[in-house]
Amino acid sequence: MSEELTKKAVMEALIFSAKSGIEPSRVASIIGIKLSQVMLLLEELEKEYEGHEHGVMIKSVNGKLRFYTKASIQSFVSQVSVRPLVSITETQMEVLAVVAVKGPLTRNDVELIRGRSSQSQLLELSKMGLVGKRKSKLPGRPYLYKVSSRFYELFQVDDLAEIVEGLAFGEGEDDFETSRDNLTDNGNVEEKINPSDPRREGESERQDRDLSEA
Amino acid sequence: MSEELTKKAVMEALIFSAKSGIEPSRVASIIGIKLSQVMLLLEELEKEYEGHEHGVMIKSVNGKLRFYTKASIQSFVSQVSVRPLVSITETQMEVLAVVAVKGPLTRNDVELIRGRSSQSQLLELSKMGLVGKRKSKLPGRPYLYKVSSRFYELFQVDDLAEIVEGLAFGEGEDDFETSRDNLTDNGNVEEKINPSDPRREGESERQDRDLSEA
Amino acid sequence: MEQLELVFSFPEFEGPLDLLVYLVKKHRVDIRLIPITVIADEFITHVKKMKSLDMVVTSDFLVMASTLMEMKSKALLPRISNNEAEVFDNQRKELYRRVEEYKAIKDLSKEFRVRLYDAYSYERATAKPTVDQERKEDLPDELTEAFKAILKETVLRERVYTIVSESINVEDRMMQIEQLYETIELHKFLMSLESRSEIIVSFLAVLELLKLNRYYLDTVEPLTLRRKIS
Repeated sequence: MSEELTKKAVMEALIFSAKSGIEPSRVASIIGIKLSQVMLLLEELEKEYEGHEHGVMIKSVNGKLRFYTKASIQSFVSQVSVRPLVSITETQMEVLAVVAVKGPLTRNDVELIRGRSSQSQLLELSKMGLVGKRKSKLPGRPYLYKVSSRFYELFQVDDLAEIVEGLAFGEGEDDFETSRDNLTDNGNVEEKINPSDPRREGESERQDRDLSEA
Repeated sequence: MSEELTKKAVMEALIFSAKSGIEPSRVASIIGIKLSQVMLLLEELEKEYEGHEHGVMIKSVNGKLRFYTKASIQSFVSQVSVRPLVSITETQMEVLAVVAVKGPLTRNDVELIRGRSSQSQLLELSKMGLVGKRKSKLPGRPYLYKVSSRFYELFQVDDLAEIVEGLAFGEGEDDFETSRDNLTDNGNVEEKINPSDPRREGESERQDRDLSEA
Repeated sequence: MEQLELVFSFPEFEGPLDLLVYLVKKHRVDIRLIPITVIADEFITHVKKMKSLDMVVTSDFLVMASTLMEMKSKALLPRISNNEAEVFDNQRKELYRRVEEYKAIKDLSKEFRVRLYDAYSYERATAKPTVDQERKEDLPDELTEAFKAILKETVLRERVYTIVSESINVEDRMMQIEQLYETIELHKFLMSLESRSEIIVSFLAVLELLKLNRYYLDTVEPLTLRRKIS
């Protein structure tokens, strides 16, 4: 059966399906041809995909061949592959705001401020990489939450503390006073939350947005 | 910039890079063209990749377009990409079939159809991520079970209706000839299921086997 | 000898329906053509054989056996009323329907098995998105400045723990914006909103729209978002 497909076709399939790319030498050994022949076929394949009728192209990174989408259409591609934020709900936002302004603080603190459970929101925000946590030294060693560097990057509000500080935020509201100091401290929280890229998950979960032609 | 690439090229890139595939309607909304135009382009693209000079092809799974390597070169591809076999026993498969065609339904419904207890199978199928459940509004709030998107993915099913079509559900059709052999073939497949099958997450699926020849 | 033969040709049955499907199949005709008395007899004979072979006969089998016996006796009754006849007929039809349905399920599970193995012939083929480092999540300065200023103003007006009952997410807001505005004067727009979280959601929506190239930012004061004409 496989005789029907050309060697170039097999090479194409190998490059497309190898998760972390594949070396030309390995292509050669799998197909059972010489490396020099692989390089020739590769050149052909590369040329083909360079054409404007293809949206992907071959790149060699660290000696491994992989297909990449072309940079010029990144704005389209990023819509299916990079989507961490669109799914933020308003309650998650609210929790994020609390953590941004008052963190580091425990889940319990968040819930006291909001007057309701915030567990799922904190979890989701962690997954999105917007909130980080670390173990505290408080009794029971609860986690302390604060916004991550990704949050700062995204909002470009590394001087959030400064913003809030100047505000008549907590007239007579003690707990707000105390929180001011917290904000300046954004050093030592480990932002490590998400073992796998949060985008990955977000992507598969996304439903169709229907923004077609309004 | 992106004007240089054709719409078909963008579509190609979208299908290749969307982690869990992409619906034609979403392609339409991202590129900003009509669905009918997407379908035309898709047909072209499919035809192109069908040719023997290509090792990959487009398939639709659960309504989402994806590229797959062609079956005829599996022996090559399997050397760079290994998927652990998912083992499903005969009775589990039977319960899965019930849930697929009759779901969402309660455990009790499943048991009525099968004429026997199905609890452990439902539990196992849930663990494998092939069946999902949610609370119903029925008295006693029993769970309702239905097949998950992972089911579609694993079985590479686009539309269940296609599979079910030939089978007699309800109406008395004489399809007896075809099924004569059913019972004799009892090749019980007892492969073990890896509870923490990484593929559950979707794309992170298969690890590359490291066969790199030294 | 007969015993031995039996063991070999005797499949194990998952349940009574499984056995019924098997029995019907042996007749090679539509189940509706087989009299209930025949089915009942065969079923009971088989259950007896199962017992004699020390096979596990669960209560499901016994329940089905007694149902069939009851149906058989009804079928043999010389005279029954119209009403009874109808009830019996329905009962019979229901049994046949169940057997057929179960058979279809079994066929489907075979089909699933084939599909599952078939699926292993195809491997996902993917391409990695090229990430343009430059504009990953860079926002125009003007935009963030505007956002910060507005955030500041609302913080003044509002407590952080204000609980907002309405719930809108970024996606919905994007859609609203696209439907409602050709151009948006950013400051005015954001200031018209009630709560801080609504402002943040709206701001994120604006960001997304910019990233998706649906709008572009006109940085001549006042900061304005304009729809892209494609």
